[in-house]
Amino acid sequence: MHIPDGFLSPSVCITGYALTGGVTWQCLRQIDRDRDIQANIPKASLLTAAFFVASLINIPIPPTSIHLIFNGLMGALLGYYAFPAILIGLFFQAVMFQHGGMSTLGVNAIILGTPAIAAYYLFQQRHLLRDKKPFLTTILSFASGAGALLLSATMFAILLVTNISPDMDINAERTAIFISLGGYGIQAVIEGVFTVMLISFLERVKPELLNS
Amino acid sequence: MTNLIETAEQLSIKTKAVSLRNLCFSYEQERAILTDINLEIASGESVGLIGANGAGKTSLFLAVCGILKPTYGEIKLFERPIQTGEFNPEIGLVFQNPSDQLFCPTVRDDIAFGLENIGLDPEEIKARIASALSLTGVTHLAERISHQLSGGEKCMVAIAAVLAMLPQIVLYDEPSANLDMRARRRLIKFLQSSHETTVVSSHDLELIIEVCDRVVMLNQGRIVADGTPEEIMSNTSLMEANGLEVPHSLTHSHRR
Amino acid sequence: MTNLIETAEQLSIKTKAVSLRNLCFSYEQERAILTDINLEIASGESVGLIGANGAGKTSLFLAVCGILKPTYGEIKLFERPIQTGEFNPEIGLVFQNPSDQLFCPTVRDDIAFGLENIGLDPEEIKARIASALSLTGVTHLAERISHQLSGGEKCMVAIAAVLAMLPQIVLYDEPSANLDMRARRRLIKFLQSSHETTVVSSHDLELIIEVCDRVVMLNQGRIVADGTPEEIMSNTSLMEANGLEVPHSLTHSHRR
Amino acid sequence: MKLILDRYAYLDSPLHRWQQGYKLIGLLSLIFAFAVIQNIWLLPLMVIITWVLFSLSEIPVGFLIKRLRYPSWFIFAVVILLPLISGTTPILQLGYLTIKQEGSWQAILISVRFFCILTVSLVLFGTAPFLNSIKAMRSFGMPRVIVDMTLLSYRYLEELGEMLTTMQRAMKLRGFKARGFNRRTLKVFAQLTGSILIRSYERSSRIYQAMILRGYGSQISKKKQKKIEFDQSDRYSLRATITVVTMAILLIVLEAILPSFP
Ligand SMILES: Nc1ncnc2c1ncn2[C@@H]1O[C@H](COP(=O)(O)OP(=O)(O)OP(=O)(O)O)[C@@H](O)[C@H]1O
Ligand SMILES: Nc1ncnc2c1ncn2[C@@H]1O[C@H](COP(=O)(O)OP(=O)(O)OP(=O)(O)O)[C@@H](O)[C@H]1O
Ligand SMILES: [Mg+2]
Ligand SMILES: [Mg+2]
Repeated sequence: MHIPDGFLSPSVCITGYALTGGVTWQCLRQIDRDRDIQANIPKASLLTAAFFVASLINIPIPPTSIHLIFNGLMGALLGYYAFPAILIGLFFQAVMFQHGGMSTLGVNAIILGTPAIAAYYLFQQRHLLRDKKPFLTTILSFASGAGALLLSATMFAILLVTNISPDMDINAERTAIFISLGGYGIQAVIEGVFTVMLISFLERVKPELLNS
Repeated sequence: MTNLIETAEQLSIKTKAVSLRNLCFSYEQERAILTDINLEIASGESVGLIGANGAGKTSLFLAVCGILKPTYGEIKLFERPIQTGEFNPEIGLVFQNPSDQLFCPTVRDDIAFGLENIGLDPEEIKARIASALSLTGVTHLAERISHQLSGGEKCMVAIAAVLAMLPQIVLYDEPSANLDMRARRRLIKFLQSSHETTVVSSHDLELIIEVCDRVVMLNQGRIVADGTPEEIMSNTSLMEANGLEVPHSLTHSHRR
Repeated sequence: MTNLIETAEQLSIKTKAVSLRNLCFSYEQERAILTDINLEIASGESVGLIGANGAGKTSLFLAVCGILKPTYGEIKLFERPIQTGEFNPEIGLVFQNPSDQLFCPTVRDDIAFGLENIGLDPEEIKARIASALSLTGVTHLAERISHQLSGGEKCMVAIAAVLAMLPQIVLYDEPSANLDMRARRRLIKFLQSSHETTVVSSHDLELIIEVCDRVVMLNQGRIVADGTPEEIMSNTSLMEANGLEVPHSLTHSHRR
Repeated sequence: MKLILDRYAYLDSPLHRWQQGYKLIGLLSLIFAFAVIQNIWLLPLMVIITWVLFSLSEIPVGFLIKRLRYPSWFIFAVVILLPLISGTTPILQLGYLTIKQEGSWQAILISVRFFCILTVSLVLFGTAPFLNSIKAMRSFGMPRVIVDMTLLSYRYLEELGEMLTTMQRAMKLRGFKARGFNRRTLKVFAQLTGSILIRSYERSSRIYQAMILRGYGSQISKKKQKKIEFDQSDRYSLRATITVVTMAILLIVLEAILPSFP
């Protein structure tokens, strides 16, 4: 779900960079308030690297296989650090694997990063209830994982289809968006289920990782 | 199941458990990591593999297991060529760092992992877990979270997980690194009593002396010596030429 | 700068480099990890710290450096109480796994990291890097990428990064784990020639015998013995009671 | 995992001699100029500039092709549809399918832009050690937190990649094979990912301790911001940058004044 170079008009690319700058600045302000910023930078960096590596895992879905995006999960685990983490991850991907591109880095960061922040707010809600926590956590994990992906997919599809060609008619655009969202719907479910499984694993083995 | 294995064991008294012929390997085209390795290991033998860092011990193990594809030569286990990239049930590998091998929440899940992969039924799985745990002496850890175990405990659990698959050949890659003496002593006892064909790679030469009845020395991807532990390890010039030192237990008994 | 250190060194001939009084520590309220540790180390001494896995060696080191806050007791370095959670320039710690300590991309960046943090000017930084590299014998690695070094090289670079800060006390946490013999021998040579007050924790008792002139034995967070290496390590009953073994170099010379 | 990006970073070509900070300014502005282009007439010019830069860099063509292979699939999948669904002027009728003119031009435009930008990016990041690129970004006033995080995560990428490879090997050696897609497969992958996250997290706390012990976060280090200055004396890099930026501006101007085609 990375828009490659060459697809978007320069105004969209520049808007993407501007928005990314703004969101990053906001996140950094939040991070600066963090009491443990010194300790959290190594933690966020290592987890950024870990997520990058984990996104290389091939999940087989015959006849093909998919890579997971993990932006909801990153939001849930990293909070405000998730946005810079995603920005850095995208930069690595663009430079090392030619996924996405340098001109579209800003746009891609918005597509994947803002849903991560939304997932963070959502996942925080699990502190609402005292009891019935496991159930609530399951629901929220699923919603964070699947929701973030759907949100990203929607932005991705709309941006791509509306920008690709000035001569396409509205109906064709609408069809194209819905078709691609259908495909991403399946991935969203997988991503949601995966997030549930992973959060429950972490909760069992290393709960500290979730409470920060 | 058990019958089958016993037959295999009886058979294997005559058979070669591992036979490598002209094995060559390199990661990329560049530099050869393993060069023309010829090695035969009889069933039931216990072989130590020694050599400096980067000599190619781990790479050799991975090739024998079928993980790395040799660039040349052939690898046979019990006279059958191995299937590269596939699971070869005859052989098991205990990794250098046990954490690489433990990824399920509890010890029990971890041991069950391999058994579920080969599609055993729950009863059989339960029985195998119990016997692997008791064999390695860690029955009391069954319900613990693997990640939170101490180094020595992790090591024994990793071994249990491999043994539960009932391999006939087990490769141990530096099993005693980071163990304290008590855990190391337990490991030595365990290795001495185990019946499988074993190959142990280690920098801990004292451990090799206690566990193995044959030593193979590797240097820059070539076998440079092969013989009994005493013969090879007390040969000062050979050891030093290959970046090793004669272990204390041998220097003293020879000097005086 | 250099003058100051020399004065300190001259002074410290009489002073205690480390003094721990009634030190207690536990991670959470639960279990005590260190209990009532009393220890004095004179400046220039070289002390070995031994004990089974989980005895509390690493925790003790982290407490002495000011990373972990003791639950009770006091820690003084050169008669001054340390500042917990802050940087204490008198002391440096070489971690068990050098990769944890080489977090900058290249060797040079890594050694510069600490020097930049204490606000030295670029000229001084350059000079210190050069001298730390040559002291540890790894000048040729300066521009290499830390990740691509071999185990032994990483170990020496990690030491160089700590020494560049000119600590008067250096703690080494299992420096020889995972080294092959050649690298280990180089490390021993280096430790024998170093002038700082050193404390070495290790399971490698032969290394302790060669490097240290005093040994402190830890068991379940308590000091159970303190003396010369020969005295302590050849005491079979003491060693075995604490989960250790008499090293080969001592058994043989005593038995015969 | 091998991040072979830096493989040709140590050659000695005109592009390697160009200081990375200056090069970033120059080639990034060129990339943006390329993104601006809508006019078909300018495409040959774009290709020529790209080709000159690439051949000056002395990076082997095979390396470029290998790196183009994967993203090209995505481009291909999208672009192949454009002539069919976009535009009004039919140029060819193939049974039910009508190839339309506007869509076809659009497809060519997108593919060429994509190819040129990608090649220039490869030249930009392939002709210097990746570290220099990150460090150069610091000199553009990138926030400290971001630069620190980038450096630190870059440092551990390959180590964590090896961790993943080793763990996947261990799984395979115990008979794990992702046969089809089911609950168990997904759970195993979740546990694998979780284990990597936990191990990285624990590692980060040791790294943090090591950093504190070398004065990280102490009062002095907070005050002092390290800056890499541009080496003013490097006339060559300066000239190269001015040339390329001028080219970029020229392209944008041409785009604005040339009549559009068709
Ligand atoms: N994935 C890889 N890609 C390229 N080269 C590798 C890779 N893994 C190992 N090597 C190289 O192969 C050689 C042999 O490595 P190997 O790990 O087999 O040695 P070893 O004998 O197990 O060493 P150690 O005692 O340190 O475990 C080394 O020179 C190493 O640098
Ligand atoms: N972060 C932590 N939280 C809770 N307990 C811990 C933590 N780190 C260590 N411990 C516990 O503290 C005890 C002492 O650990 P420590 O690492 O100091 O031992 P050690 O002597 O260094 O052992 P080793 O030889 O394995 O390095 C152990 O029982 C360990 O389980
Ligand atoms: Mg190895
Ligand atoms: Mg320790």
